[in-house]
Amino acid sequence: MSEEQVRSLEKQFDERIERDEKIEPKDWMPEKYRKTHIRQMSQHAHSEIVGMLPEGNWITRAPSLRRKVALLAKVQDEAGHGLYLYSATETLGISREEMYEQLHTGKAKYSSIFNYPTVTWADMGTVGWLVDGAAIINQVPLCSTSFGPYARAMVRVCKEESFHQRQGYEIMLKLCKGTPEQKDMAQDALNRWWWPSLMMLGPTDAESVHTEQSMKWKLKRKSNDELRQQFIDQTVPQADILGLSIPDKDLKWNEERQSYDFGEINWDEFWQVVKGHGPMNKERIKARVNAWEGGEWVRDAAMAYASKNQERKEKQAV
Amino acid sequence: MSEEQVRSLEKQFDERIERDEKIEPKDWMPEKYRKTHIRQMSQHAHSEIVGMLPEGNWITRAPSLRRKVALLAKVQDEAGHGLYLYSATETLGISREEMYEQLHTGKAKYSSIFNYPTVTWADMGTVGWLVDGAAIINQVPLCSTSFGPYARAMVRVCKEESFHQRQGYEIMLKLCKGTPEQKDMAQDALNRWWWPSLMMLGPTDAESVHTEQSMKWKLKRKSNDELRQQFIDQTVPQADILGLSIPDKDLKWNEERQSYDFGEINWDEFWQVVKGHGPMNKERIKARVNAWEGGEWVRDAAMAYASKNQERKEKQAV
Amino acid sequence: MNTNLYNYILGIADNSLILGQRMGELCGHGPNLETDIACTNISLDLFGQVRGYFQYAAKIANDGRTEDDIAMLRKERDYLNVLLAEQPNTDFAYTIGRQFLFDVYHLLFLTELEKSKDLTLSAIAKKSIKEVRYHQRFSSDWVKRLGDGTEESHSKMQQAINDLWTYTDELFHQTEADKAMVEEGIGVDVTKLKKDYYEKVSTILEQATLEIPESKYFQKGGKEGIHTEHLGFLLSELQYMQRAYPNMDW
Amino acid sequence: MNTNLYNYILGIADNSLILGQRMGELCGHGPNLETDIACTNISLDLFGQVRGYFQYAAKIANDGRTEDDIAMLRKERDYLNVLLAEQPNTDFAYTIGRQFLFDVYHLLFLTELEKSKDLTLSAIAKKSIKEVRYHQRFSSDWVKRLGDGTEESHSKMQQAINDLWTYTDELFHQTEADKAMVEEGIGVDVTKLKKDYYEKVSTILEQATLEIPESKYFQKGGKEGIHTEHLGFLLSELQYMQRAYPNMDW
Repeated sequence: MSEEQVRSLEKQFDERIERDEKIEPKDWMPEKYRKTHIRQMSQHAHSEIVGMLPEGNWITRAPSLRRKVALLAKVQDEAGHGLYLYSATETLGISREEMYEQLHTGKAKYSSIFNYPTVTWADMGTVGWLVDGAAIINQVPLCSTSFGPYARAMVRVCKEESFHQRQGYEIMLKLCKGTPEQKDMAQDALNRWWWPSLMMLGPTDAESVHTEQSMKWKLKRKSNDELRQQFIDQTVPQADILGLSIPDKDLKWNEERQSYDFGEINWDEFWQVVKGHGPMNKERIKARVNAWEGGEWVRDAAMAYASKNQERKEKQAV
Repeated sequence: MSEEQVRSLEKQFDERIERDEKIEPKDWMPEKYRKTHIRQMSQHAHSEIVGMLPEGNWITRAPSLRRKVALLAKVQDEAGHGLYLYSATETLGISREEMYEQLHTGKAKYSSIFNYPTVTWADMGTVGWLVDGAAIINQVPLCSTSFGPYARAMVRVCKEESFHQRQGYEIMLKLCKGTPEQKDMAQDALNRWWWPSLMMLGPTDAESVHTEQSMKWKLKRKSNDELRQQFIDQTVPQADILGLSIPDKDLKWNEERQSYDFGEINWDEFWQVVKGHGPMNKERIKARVNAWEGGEWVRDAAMAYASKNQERKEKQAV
Repeated sequence: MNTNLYNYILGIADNSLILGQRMGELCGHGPNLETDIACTNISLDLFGQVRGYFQYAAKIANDGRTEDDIAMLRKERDYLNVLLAEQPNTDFAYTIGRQFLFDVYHLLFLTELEKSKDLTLSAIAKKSIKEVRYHQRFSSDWVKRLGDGTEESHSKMQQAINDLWTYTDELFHQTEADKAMVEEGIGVDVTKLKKDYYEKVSTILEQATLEIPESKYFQKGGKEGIHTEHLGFLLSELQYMQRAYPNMDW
Repeated sequence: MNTNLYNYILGIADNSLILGQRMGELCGHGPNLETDIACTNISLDLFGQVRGYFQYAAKIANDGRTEDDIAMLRKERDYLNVLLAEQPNTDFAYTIGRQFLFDVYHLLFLTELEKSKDLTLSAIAKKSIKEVRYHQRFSSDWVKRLGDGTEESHSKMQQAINDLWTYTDELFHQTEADKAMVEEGIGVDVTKLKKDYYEKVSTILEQATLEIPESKYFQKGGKEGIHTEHLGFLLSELQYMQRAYPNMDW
């Protein structure tokens, strides 16, 4: 293709996006669009899969049958999200195996929040309330992103996520209405998860790359700092209802901005975790690699069986 | 060697045993003596090692620090017994690896009592009280058996075993003086371990093989049934002190015999367990095989290191 | 309270409770995403059934205990599940084998329980049958895939079936509570399921190119609360929160 | 009560408690009989020390709690051991690596603690030093054997050291209780042990032909009761009996 032709295609492509038309897998797309989407969508899928681990950690120890059932259902949903996000990404010409390979070798990232340990039951509350809460803020705009399969996947994901968030908040409510010990547990979990949740919305705008291009492709509608502010403004009143204190002495309502001012985020910690040195990075990847490598013989068996079955059918057909 | 020479050696050998002299590893001995001792001593060593497992099962869950320390010490003693019983057996010209091989493939036996599960803490009491109790009855006569290394090992073993037995009995005492729940736990454990303990003293004399020869070699001083009667007569009054009932409706004092009559033993169960089909046979062997196979790389490393070190020393010496 | 009915319900519910707990352990660690989802789903179904049974048991006991108290605050000797249910997730072949050997029984059992005079049990059974039919399809399919897959998977699947086989006979033992409930037209006569069970299991194993174990020796005890050494560890996790934080709502 | 002293003792004792528990898990499963005995022995020594510390802590708390209550009835967030101690027995190289990285610290620490103004702590330290010297010899020897053994053992040992290294820095963090106790001449200033520690560790690693990890990133949190996900499971076993059968004598 001549350079001119490419430019013309690019122009049409940009216009389609401008008009809010969806890009579908078979449509022509710039290589950079494809790559960016593979990166972001697979990262998103990985986050769902790795995100199963911190919550999976409490399944066997859930304090009541009702909570156990809800937790199982939630983690199962996450696996489901992973599944259709991987499928959506595969439409861009990358296999699930390649994506796993990238995850296992550290080439692909996942949401760094999942590198924190879930140390008490209350963490099941904060993960739902804060982590899913921040995720929704990140994800709702993606329901109208330009790439069709991603947008459609996100519609489904967001619906379930908001259910999960309510479920997490309800765990917190119950704890906060419970014994002093339970309320302490809730406060302690908030103390540990608050700052990582703020970091979840990404580096400050000053340090954020890809933003402009992502805005154009509707992969992003607001800047990280805007999203973070939105999260804080939404979450602080929820904490008030719970009777919990946000662990930030600089947090206060700014009448003029009609928004909360808040303290300095420890970006060193953020980058340390992103670079693979958070409390649970190694464990998370190890768990995924162990599951994958330990399951190889199972997948091999399934393939062998399928091809034997195929042969049998073909023989019968002859 | 001529047949006549052999007969003469055998005669001298029998006379030495008759005179209560100890046979030492370097002494001439009949092949059958060697083989019988290898069989019995390695079986004894295996019993110590496999016997670590049912008690090891409760180390992480011992109810108090004092009990945890005592249990660790006890299991460590058993490992120690295994160690010097293996060493004593090695003097007869078999390697520890060969003995393990026999254990792992089911060629060598171990005391079948260890094929029952330890399901509650009270089992730590009954194992000490009954199982070590029965073991002592089996073993005390061995302190004066004819093969020197075995006899000397048994002196040490018996001393420690009787300490273990007291320790087990003390666990029972504490439970029986405790809450009704604790006393129930003790009674339940007695119910489960009583019959297997009686079986531990071996098949009835009618079905017992090797006995006559073993008597001559002082590997055995009393018949299984005599030992069993001794165990029962000694144990019933101990149960009375605990306030526990022996789970045998036919058990009663026989004034004439000055001994307890007791009910029918379920020998089908005994043979099922001996043949490898007890509740825990597979698990026990699996645990030993896993430890051994999983530890192969460690043992290889130790050997490699030792030979490197040896080479280094030799080089320095040059 | 009707002790026989109470114990009868516990016997049924504990199977689902303990097996559900075992399946829950795997969540996030399956050989691929699809099996991970399926195993979690089985766990979810089983715990759903458990809630139904224990809510009913709590009603019968009528002593202030809740479904959670009954599920999580008994002692190890008071759990009445069959030994099969508590066997560990040694590898995926064991997980599948355990599930398969239980599912076939479970479906036969529920099909009979649906006919119970006890309307609550009948209703739970009716709802559960649909779920368990899916479980059985899943586990049977995987027994076939692994049995008739590669050499390695065949040998692992055979090993698992051989080891787990010893726990199948217990499924058909009758406890005192069983007998009393059969008499009243409430319970299922499990002895009558045995023939169908081994036929169904054998058919699948044959399709999976696996040998049907011939052992005459079986283990039992779970129904009387005498378990393998695995159960205690499972319970220490299951009960942890209820034990460490007693009398609280969650 | 003297809260700082109480917390200070807990910080010391919890290390031995949790590490002792980990070593106890291995009992009967070692790579050979000699190491099995040695690991059990280390566990035994550590629990012996634990008893000394907790009996003293119980005396200071003076609120009716026993050594067992303190050892087994706290919540997960109240255990103050370093993260290193709770790391699992992934394989024998991890077990040895964890032991080695702790032993070197432990010996340096106890040598200083023996000089404490607090005579009880000094006495426990004195008694423990002999034991820990043996532990260090055992673990160092095995680090060398595995590091300088076969290719496989070298790679496993290196992997274990790399993974565990991240938990070493925490050993030298000071808590509030630490600082207060140092001030009073009771506690050990752990920051001063750091240099000797890394020198000693490096010497052994070099002898073991292992590379000294260069990571600048370390994990901490244990001393503030924020643990890895491993601890909760360890505690569910450790506490099981005390939780399930409260207020009983054993």
